Amino acid sequence: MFNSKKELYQEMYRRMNQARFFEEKVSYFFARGMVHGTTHLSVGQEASSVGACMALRPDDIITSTHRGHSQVIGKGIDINKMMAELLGKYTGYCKGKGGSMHIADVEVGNLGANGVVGGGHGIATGAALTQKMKNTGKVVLCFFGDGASNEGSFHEALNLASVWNLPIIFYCENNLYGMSVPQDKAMNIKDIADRAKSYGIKGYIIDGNDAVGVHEKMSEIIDGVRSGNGPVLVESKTYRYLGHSKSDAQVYRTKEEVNSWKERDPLKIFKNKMVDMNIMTIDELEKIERETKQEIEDAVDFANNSENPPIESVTDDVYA
Amino acid sequence: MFNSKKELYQEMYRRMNQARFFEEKVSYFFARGMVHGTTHLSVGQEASSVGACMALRPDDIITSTHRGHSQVIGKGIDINKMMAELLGKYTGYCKGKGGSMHIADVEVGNLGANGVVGGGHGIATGAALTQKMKNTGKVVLCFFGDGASNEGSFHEALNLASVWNLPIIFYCENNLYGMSVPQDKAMNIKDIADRAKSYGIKGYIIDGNDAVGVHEKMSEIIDGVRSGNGPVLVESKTYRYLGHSKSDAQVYRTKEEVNSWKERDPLKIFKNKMVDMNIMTIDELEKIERETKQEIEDAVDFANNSENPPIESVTDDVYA
Amino acid sequence: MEMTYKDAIKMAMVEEMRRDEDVFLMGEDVGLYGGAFGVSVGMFEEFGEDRVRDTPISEAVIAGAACGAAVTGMRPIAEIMFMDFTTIAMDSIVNQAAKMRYMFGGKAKVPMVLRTPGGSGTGAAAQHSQSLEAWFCHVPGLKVVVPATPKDAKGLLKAAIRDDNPVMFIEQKTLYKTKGEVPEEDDFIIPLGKGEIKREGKDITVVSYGRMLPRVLEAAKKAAEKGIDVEVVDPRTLVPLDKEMIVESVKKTGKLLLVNEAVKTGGYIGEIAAMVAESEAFDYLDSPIVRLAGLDVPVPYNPELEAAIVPSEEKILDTLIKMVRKER
Amino acid sequence: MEMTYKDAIKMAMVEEMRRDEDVFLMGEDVGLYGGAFGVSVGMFEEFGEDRVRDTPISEAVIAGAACGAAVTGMRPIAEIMFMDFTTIAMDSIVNQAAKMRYMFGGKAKVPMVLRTPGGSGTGAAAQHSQSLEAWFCHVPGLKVVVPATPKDAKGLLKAAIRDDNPVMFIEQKTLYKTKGEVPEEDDFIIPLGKGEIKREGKDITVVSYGRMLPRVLEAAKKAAEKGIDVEVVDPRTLVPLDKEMIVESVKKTGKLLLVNEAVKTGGYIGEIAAMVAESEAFDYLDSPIVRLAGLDVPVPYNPELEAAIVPSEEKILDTLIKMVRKER
Ligand SMILES: Cc1ncc(C[n+]2csc(CCOP(=O)(O)OP(=O)(O)O)c2C)c(N)n1
Ligand SMILES: Cc1ncc(C[n+]2csc(CCOP(=O)(O)OP(=O)(O)O)c2C)c(N)n1
Ligand SMILES: [Mg+2]
Ligand SMILES: [Mg+2]
Repeated sequence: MFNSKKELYQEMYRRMNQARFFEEKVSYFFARGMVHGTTHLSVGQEASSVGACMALRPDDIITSTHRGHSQVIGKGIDINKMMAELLGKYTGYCKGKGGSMHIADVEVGNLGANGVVGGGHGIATGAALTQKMKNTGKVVLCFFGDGASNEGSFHEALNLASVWNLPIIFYCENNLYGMSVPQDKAMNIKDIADRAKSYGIKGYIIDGNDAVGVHEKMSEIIDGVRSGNGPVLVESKTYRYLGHSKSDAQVYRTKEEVNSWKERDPLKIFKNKMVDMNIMTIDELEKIERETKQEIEDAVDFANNSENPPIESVTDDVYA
Repeated sequence: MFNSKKELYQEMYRRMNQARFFEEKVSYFFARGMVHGTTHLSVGQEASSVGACMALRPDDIITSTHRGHSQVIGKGIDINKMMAELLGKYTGYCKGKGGSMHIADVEVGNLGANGVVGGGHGIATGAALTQKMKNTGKVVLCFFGDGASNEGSFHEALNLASVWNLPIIFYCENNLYGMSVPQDKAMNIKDIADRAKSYGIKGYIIDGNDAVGVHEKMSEIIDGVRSGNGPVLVESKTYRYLGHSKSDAQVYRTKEEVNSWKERDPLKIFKNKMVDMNIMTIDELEKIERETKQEIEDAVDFANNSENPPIESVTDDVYA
Repeated sequence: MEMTYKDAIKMAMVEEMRRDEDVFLMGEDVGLYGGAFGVSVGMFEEFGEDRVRDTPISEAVIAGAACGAAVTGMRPIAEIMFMDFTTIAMDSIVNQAAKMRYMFGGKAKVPMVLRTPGGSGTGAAAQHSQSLEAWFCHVPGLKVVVPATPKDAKGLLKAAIRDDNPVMFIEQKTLYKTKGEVPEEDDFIIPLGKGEIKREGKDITVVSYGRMLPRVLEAAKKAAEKGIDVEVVDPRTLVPLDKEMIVESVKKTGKLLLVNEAVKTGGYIGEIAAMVAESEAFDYLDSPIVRLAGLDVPVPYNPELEAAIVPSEEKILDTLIKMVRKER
Repeated sequence: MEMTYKDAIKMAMVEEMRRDEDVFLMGEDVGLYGGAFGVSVGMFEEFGEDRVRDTPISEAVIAGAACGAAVTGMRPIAEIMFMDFTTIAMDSIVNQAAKMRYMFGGKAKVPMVLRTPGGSGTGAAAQHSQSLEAWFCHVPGLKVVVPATPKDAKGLLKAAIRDDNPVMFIEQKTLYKTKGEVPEEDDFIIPLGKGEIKREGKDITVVSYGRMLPRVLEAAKKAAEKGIDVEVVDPRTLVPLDKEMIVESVKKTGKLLLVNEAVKTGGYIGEIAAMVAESEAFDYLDSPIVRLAGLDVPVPYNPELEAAIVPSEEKILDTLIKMVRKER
């Protein structure tokens, strides 16, 4: 897909910035009541999501979550249609019917964000079954959170995927909290990757704030899955900077904790790495930042200039 | 509860025989179409169930399963009321409304068999929560099968019990099959006890055909749970001799396999041990056998002489 | 060809699996064992373990994986061993499969069938005997089918498998061994949403489906001996419902009796009653709409109690006579 | 004292927890965070983490453990954050809690309350906006409550907590911030199963509950200006249902309009329509029973679409006028 490491990393940085700017914009809209409903922002988790997705082939498949903006942008998405969906427009990915929690693009292998915590586990497993039965050579990347790993659906899906030896990566973005509940009040283990043992599959722990590392390790892991080694469980340790959703006073954590993570900001880490490794210059990187920022502004224009769905469309597409 | 080891083992043998004879009788009834519905017999698993239950205090709590006759007999039950329930009589434990799959005696801590595989996990966890909140010193023994350990409810319950540090023993009677499906087609691990790691609790493997061993090990484990060490997962390896339920041609296993397990029959093993250890004589043991056999015959009489529930009772007890 | 309801279901699956390699069967013990009720006996031998898949005891992922397989190009038939256990799969069915297409603005299709047997009468008590079709009928995005005859079972299951939507295909345990004539043609399809008048009559309309239908037909036969001419409508598909057929029948007869096995409160025949009561047929009704349904109790074990909770043939006959003779 | 619906719910919980130490609250983020909708804010501080328990994200065991705690002597209040997620807890609710007493021949009681908010109107789309009360009404052994005012919320929740049966207490998201007078007495209880005539009238009966009730009352007020005298009945408890109050009202007015938010097909107002159509009130009805309900679609995200799927005040008013003036 990419002719060089540099191209790859340029695109990676572009997507991480898209995600960051996209969400900053969405956050701004919500704060001003310009968008309806709620949203779950992944600021701070961009490396984890984008790094992992970019280790996929373009035709591989993902299932995403309620905190899915970085995930679907990582997979590669038309940011205009995504912004339009957030604003409930007819030009959006779901014609205004889905919103933030249901961004999907089935044709290119994005089986959708999910409003139900753990709701994607079964779907991803079934998608992996299709790949195996049709022998497509594709793999499925199933995103979920630390909190989701306590749902029964996690257990059933990992077990089934293992028994059937399906090409799927269960990818847990552990940001230490499920809404307000810290990991240690929701489970009695430190590493979610340890749960792999229950299914006789491999578990991996990765640093989710280091995009380069995520990408490298995930490329390796995905190769194994693609070659028929069966499912794996990957735990990507990361952190969300913002509240759980629109309205969250964050009484459950300290400013210090948040700030300590901000010091390990995934975009900063990546930028430094690129410069240190002599892959990109500061100028090149900043150019990407400017461009993506502009892309987001353009997306806002696109969305703003788009029509609302016609009221009659409300009864469309209940059935095929 | 018992003044001597001998008294204990006498009672243990009595209960194992009760279970065996009870089920042989039930099997006979079903084969002749004299009982309605279906049943799941635990012949071969008596040591596992009775040995574990007898390590409890009489006021401790159990949740039982669809294959629960040995479990509830192990806990100590009025065999007349149990037989009456199997025959759908008004004198039965559930007034004829429950049948084999719902034998319960809530007052003495038997929270009931369950027709839903995995249906007892949550109930047992809640029961353990009560003990903790009320500080009763009681523990809960939650029975389930190897197959049930693949239900989402298993995962959610063990996780919650662990996080809340509840006094509960999750006791998996692994008889190698979930209906027709052998363990290795239903999960990719050899020892279900390994799943304890997912919850940060201890997992134990015991030989479920050796009642003495089960009882000793469980006594130790239960002590720990009672003293506040939190939940544990115990895997009791055992085998069912008969088909899954009433009608099962058992195409999924060989006669040889069944026979090899019969060589390790829990009643035989126990009997030999008692003699070897000079605890009971053959005569004493055989006396127990005769007595329990008679008890079952008496229970059949009791049940046969009992009334059917009056038709009007059909609308009783929907609400308290 | 005469065959059982059970074999008609198998025939539909086998034909569709031969025709379309995207169709496959998954569920607990559906393989070598042939399914808890023996519906799929022999299919494992014909199609192998890739296309007749035993699952662990994990209802949530059975339905969830069916959904995921369907949206990526397969046409799964998933079996949930007893309808009571769909309770464990409700998120997968209701929040995922049923809504995916709509949530995604029409950009997905989910061609899956979820087969599951409902009903009491087998002595299996409260957790193995429910009739929960009303729940699924209340979920836009799902289609719901309850066949009452071997012929309908075959034709409707084939239609369900070929349908591009999630279809709840609700089988009736106590009908599995009943026999009837079944067309052998490979292309015999009964379109979803078309009811059938199982008996024509002019004095009263009875709408019923599933296990209760044979009882209703028996009662209608006996009523005929008493000079009462009963029309029996079997909607067969509950969603989409053949409203027109029901409304037209009621307009003709002026009387409506509804019979189903599910507990009365909140059952689907209540929906049908309400639909008629707000339709143009209202003005043709000359007496109250009567429902005969299961008692509002869990299913008891004792065989007499179990039998007592569902409408009996006598009770149906009695009600027909009273309604036509206008006794209340 | 004037307070919000939300605070009235909290008041009921706090009073009952002070009165009875067996009562406790458990659910996702109900502790320090105070619940997704802030219902329990401050309770953690008063009662501590033993009695206000945060759980992992595990709906099946939340309901299952509540059942187990209840049958062993506690009186748990379990919160499921959105009604949509009761789908994950259905086995615990339906097969276990609801049936335990009956299956055990009356030898158990399960005094638990399951609180969960239903309804659309918050922009949360298809998986966070459903109104699924009809499902629970179809399950013998459960009681089902949907309060529409702060006063009812307090009185009914206290009754639910003191009830010895599993009670589904369905809150209405969009009503959380509405205000009303609430009695402060500790022993203010509204018995389950008693409806309330929220407005007396003689021309037409409207039965409605929950979120739609305020709209119905507004529409009734406007109808009055046009000389139409509307009676509004709020059953408040759906199971057990105050049938008598509804039947009597219809006998008086001869017309029945039913309004709820849930999707129309299979909704609980269908049950009410069927109940009336088979009651003695049938003969008093001078026109079809009309239902205004949610469209048969999943809940869409776009705010205009979202608003369009539920009955509006205008639509209700319009329908009232048409029904009374006998236009069809
Ligand atoms: C089944 C279900 N339960 C509860 C919720 C409400 N909820 C939304 S996000 C969330 C926290 C999820 O935590 P985690 O899985 O760690 O993901 P994160 O939000 O941290 O990315 C909760 C409880 C839900 N959407 N679905
Ligand atoms: C939720 C659920 N799924 C399926 C069944 C049907 N069923 C009854 S017992 C059984 C096998 C259970 O296996 P296991 O847990 O190993 O217990 P065992 O029967 O071996 O004692 C199955 C599939 C059920 N009763 N409940
Ligand atoms: Mg998290
Ligand atoms: Mg087993």
